Amino acid sequence: MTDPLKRQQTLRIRSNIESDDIYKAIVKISQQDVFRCYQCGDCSSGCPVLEFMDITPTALMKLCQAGDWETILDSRTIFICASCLQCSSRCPKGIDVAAVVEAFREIKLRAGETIRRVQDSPLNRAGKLPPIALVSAFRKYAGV
Amino acid sequence: MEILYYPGCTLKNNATNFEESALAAMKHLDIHLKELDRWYCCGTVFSMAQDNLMLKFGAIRNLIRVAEQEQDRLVTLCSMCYNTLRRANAFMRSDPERLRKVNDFMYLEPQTYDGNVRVMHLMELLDQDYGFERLKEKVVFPLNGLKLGAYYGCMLVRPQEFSIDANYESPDIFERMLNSIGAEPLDFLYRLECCGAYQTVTDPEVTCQRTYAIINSARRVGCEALVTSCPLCAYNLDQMQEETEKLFADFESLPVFYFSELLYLCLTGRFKQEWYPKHHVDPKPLLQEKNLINEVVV
Amino acid sequence: MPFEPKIVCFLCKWCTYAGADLAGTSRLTYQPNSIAIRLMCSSRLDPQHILEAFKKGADGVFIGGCHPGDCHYQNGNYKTLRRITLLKRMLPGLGIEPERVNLIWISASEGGRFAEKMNEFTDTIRRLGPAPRALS
Amino acid sequence: MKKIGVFVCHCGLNIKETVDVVEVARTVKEQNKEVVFAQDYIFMCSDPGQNLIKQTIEENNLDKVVVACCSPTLHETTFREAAKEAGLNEFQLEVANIREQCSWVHTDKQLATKKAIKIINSLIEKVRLNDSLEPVEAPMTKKALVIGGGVAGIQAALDIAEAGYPVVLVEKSPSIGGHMAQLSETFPTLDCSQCILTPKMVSVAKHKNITIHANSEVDMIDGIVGNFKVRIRKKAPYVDPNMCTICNDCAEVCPVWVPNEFEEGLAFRKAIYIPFPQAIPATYTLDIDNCLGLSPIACGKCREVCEANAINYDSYDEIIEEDVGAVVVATGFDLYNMEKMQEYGYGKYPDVIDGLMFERILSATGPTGGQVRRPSDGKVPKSIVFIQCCGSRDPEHHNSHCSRICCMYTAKHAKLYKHNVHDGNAYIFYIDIRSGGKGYEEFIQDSVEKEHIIYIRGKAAKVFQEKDELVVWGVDTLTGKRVEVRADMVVLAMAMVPSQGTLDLAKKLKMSTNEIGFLTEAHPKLRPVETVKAGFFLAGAAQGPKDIPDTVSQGSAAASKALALLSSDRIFHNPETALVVEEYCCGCGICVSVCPYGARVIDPKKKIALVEEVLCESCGSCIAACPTGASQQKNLTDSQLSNMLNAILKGVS
Repeated sequence: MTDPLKRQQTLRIRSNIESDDIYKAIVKISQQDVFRCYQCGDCSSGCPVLEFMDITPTALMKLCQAGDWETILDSRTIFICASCLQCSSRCPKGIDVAAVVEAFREIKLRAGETIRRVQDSPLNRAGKLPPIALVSAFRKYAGV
Repeated sequence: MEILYYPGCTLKNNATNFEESALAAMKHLDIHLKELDRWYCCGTVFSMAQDNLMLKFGAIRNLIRVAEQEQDRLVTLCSMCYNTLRRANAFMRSDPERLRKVNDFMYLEPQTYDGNVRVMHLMELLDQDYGFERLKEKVVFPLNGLKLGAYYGCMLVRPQEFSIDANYESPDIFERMLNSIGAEPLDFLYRLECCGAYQTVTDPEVTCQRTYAIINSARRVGCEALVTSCPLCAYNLDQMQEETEKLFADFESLPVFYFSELLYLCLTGRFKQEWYPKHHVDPKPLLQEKNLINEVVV
Repeated sequence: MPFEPKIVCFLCKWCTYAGADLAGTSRLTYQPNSIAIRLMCSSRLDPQHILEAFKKGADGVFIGGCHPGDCHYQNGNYKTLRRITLLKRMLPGLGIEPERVNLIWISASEGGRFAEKMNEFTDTIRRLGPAPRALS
Repeated sequence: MKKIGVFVCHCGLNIKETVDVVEVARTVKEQNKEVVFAQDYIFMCSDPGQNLIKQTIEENNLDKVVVACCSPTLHETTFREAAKEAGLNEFQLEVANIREQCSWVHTDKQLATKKAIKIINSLIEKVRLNDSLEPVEAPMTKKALVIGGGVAGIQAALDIAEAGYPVVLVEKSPSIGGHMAQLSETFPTLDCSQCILTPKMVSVAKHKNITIHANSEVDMIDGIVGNFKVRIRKKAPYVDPNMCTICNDCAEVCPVWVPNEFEEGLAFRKAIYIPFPQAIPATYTLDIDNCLGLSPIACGKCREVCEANAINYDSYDEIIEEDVGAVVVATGFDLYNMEKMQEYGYGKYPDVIDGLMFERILSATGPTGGQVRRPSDGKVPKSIVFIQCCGSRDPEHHNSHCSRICCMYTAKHAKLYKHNVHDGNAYIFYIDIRSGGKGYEEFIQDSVEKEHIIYIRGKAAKVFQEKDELVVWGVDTLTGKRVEVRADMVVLAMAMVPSQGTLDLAKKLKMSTNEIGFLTEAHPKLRPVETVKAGFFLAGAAQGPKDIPDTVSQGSAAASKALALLSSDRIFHNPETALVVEEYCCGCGICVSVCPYGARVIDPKKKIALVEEVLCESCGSCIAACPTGASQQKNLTDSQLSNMLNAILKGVS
């Protein structure tokens, strides 16, 4: 999935994005207009878990405008987002960035794919996790 | 004053100290928190998928329980429950068609849901209904000299329209409460920053890194303990210190309290024995050092 | 023959008439049932002309003025609003549905809005059918 | 019987395609016995088209003409001029709009043709009862009012005065000069702002054609273009500028210290003060809001020490009335309130400041004497973070517009800082760099190449103070990496918003503004300094964010527009005013109460309402309000409207 040589890839730019199925799904699930984004970077600069992401939220919005779904759906970013809503509360254009990220996560989960398995959690095996963590993780990673 | 109260899952097992201390402290203030009948899971996180109503039903059913008891307010202790219930309520209210669909689906419920329940956090109730001034008068054992970091996390202040403080970028409700019980709240860099939340399940290193940063920033300004109102934050900030120590050699631990424990402490001068084991970092030395426990050893 | 609404428009020169011109310049289309009379300001319109229009066979009267606060004559549109509100209260007594009189704010830059509102109003009148001729 | 001629334009294919022009001309003639001539032509507005009108008028002795063509806003004047040349009164020609409101918006040729006929018929009915009118004439008051004494107002006032016309310059604060007087050096040439501005200020003070009213505000402007009546409220002048010798004795004894507005609160002044040494008018101002009291019991120290006897406590607010012909509005900008940027901690941290405060810190005459020192402890900052777009480009929380000058002045700030503190580090958080002016792009590139200023592309998230350091969080979106800078000082490039004075004036004078309050020009491209209010011109940042070169250009542009107006001896006015049919008027005075211009008055002798034609703007409000029908509008009487309705609704019931 991640290129071990870390080469830069070519951006996929889809034409007629309005008629693209994934684009429509993103709009339907998130109810957000990704074309409002003007790439100011405020979402990334406030993001508490940016260091763990492979693409920044700002880049994600750009990829969204281009229609490069493959890169987004393969990214770690969509599962690293902790929905703290810092990006959504600061976005100067009022885009709920976290909802857009959630939409991609939903698309993956609804297709039955997930890269994380809650039951494999090292802490869960130790029986320490509080229900609040488990339920949240199930909802975010298994879509239940 | 009697008001309906929603405990939520974690207060009934990992965070019993949170619930017990809150109920006991409120009793001292003549506030009776009446547990909601037949409550169940609120869903913990509010799903932002706008096209899937199913994910909000958990929260809605709880709100129907409130309406059933002819009440229009519901108090929560847990920040996450507060956020999820309040947002689910607003989500439904904002669209009559959505409301109709939900009621249609839940036709077996004895009552239709109209979206008129006000979800409040206990801190809001104390501020708006009870008043921190009045709380201050009730304090018998003020927590003088205790330097605390009020950790809001995310769910009390975001999204901005559901923030418990209108000033969501620099709220002060938590600090005002700590002030009224005699403690000294200190402003620290990470007080509004996420703890990593549910990342702790699959990516504990994320939360460890957050815990490291949050606790260090609090230490840097001189905090002697952190205070929180969310059992998930408490888990990540307190229990996860064990893992954090393994990852960061220079990490120094810091006790973490639920705000209700401190309320109980200032009203009674006591900290119940059974709450200590619920803490990973033992708060006892700190409380003793500050002379805050007035326990009579029998 | 199917019913074709007859609509008279009274448009203020500065905003709505210019907006109607813009609808033309932008080549938007709307139904050809209306004919406009250009006024300096919507406040020139005496309610008696509205009644007269109905008397003479109009099925609907469309009045266009500047948005609140934008009146070229400071507050003419507010005067119009008051006059039309009173007139509308009177209309049922004369057997005329108040919906047949439509006062709307359209600025010089809202060509699209003009075409849209004109079509909406024409459809409303089409649905209501011919105006009763109680006045004639 | 009147003779009416009708001309139907094809407008190439624009009308002809959808409207059967031949059929229209034929039918119109058939339906109206007064129409003695009706013809279609390919382009009425062309020279041959206009000649056709002129010829026909002369040959057929036409009394009245209707031209069916495009919207009257486009060619009404053209055709009326043509009619005038043929000896017809211009008001005997009307334009029927069969293009914008017929051929262009409909597709069915039959229906469009029918509609065109009705439109023309309605205008025939109107023109039938039109009177021949002559424009209302009034003399021109050859004097201008300039509101606002910043560089825009200064430039406009000087240009008008140089052309030989008297100018009244009204300034709200004690001195002219505006924000430009506060600046240290100006981009991209880095010349000292005060050095280039003060000579201009002195010229204003010395100019025989300019009267300055400082500490004054415009209360009201009545009247119309060419003849405005202005009411100016001048705050009580406790110090006589002619007697004051600017010795500073009064300020020395004054016991009151308050933050100095000119220094953006970074320094203090007394309650009797001169805002800055080069202030114009060169005199002290007594700040009555902060003065301990004017009676000798309360204080009275300043009057005691004033050897020139310039201080007079028995002074009151004055109302000054002026008659002017044109008005230039140059009320300028303010910086957006930083307290609204909670995440950047303004108000909480003394070392988070805005651009104007930093200008004062950089200024040689500023509170630190040109040494860059931070406000909290006077320490020389070893690193400064500059954050651009604070409050700009953020429609969700603040303002949607780009403030235009921040990219440039931030680069300037960083440069000047590096010149001042050689081993200092400057970091600029930016979203985009907008450097479109002459020499601007070179200036920005130079700041990176020569000064090694670090540009970080991304909006900063948060500023937080830890001990005596400010932590700034951000991201560099170009590398995708998180950024954390620890700095000694943070300078926020706050948005430029209309000044409070601009907002107040717009409200008082009913000038149109955009949603945030910048004054609106008559046309964004072709009439950039005019407004829809005839006789009002705009200059400077009150119209939108601008840098100094643009502000000065606009000041000159507004002056030239005002001069064009002032240079005519008489002003002509639309004669389609209200009129009174005296025998119907009962003198109830309703017309007087609805008229927004004071053009309707009751004749005390006849006890009936009159029309002051010079003041009447022809809105027609009073006509609709008249209960007896005594008030009428010239060339749009109730009978004309009634006949037009007949024409439109003919054959319906």
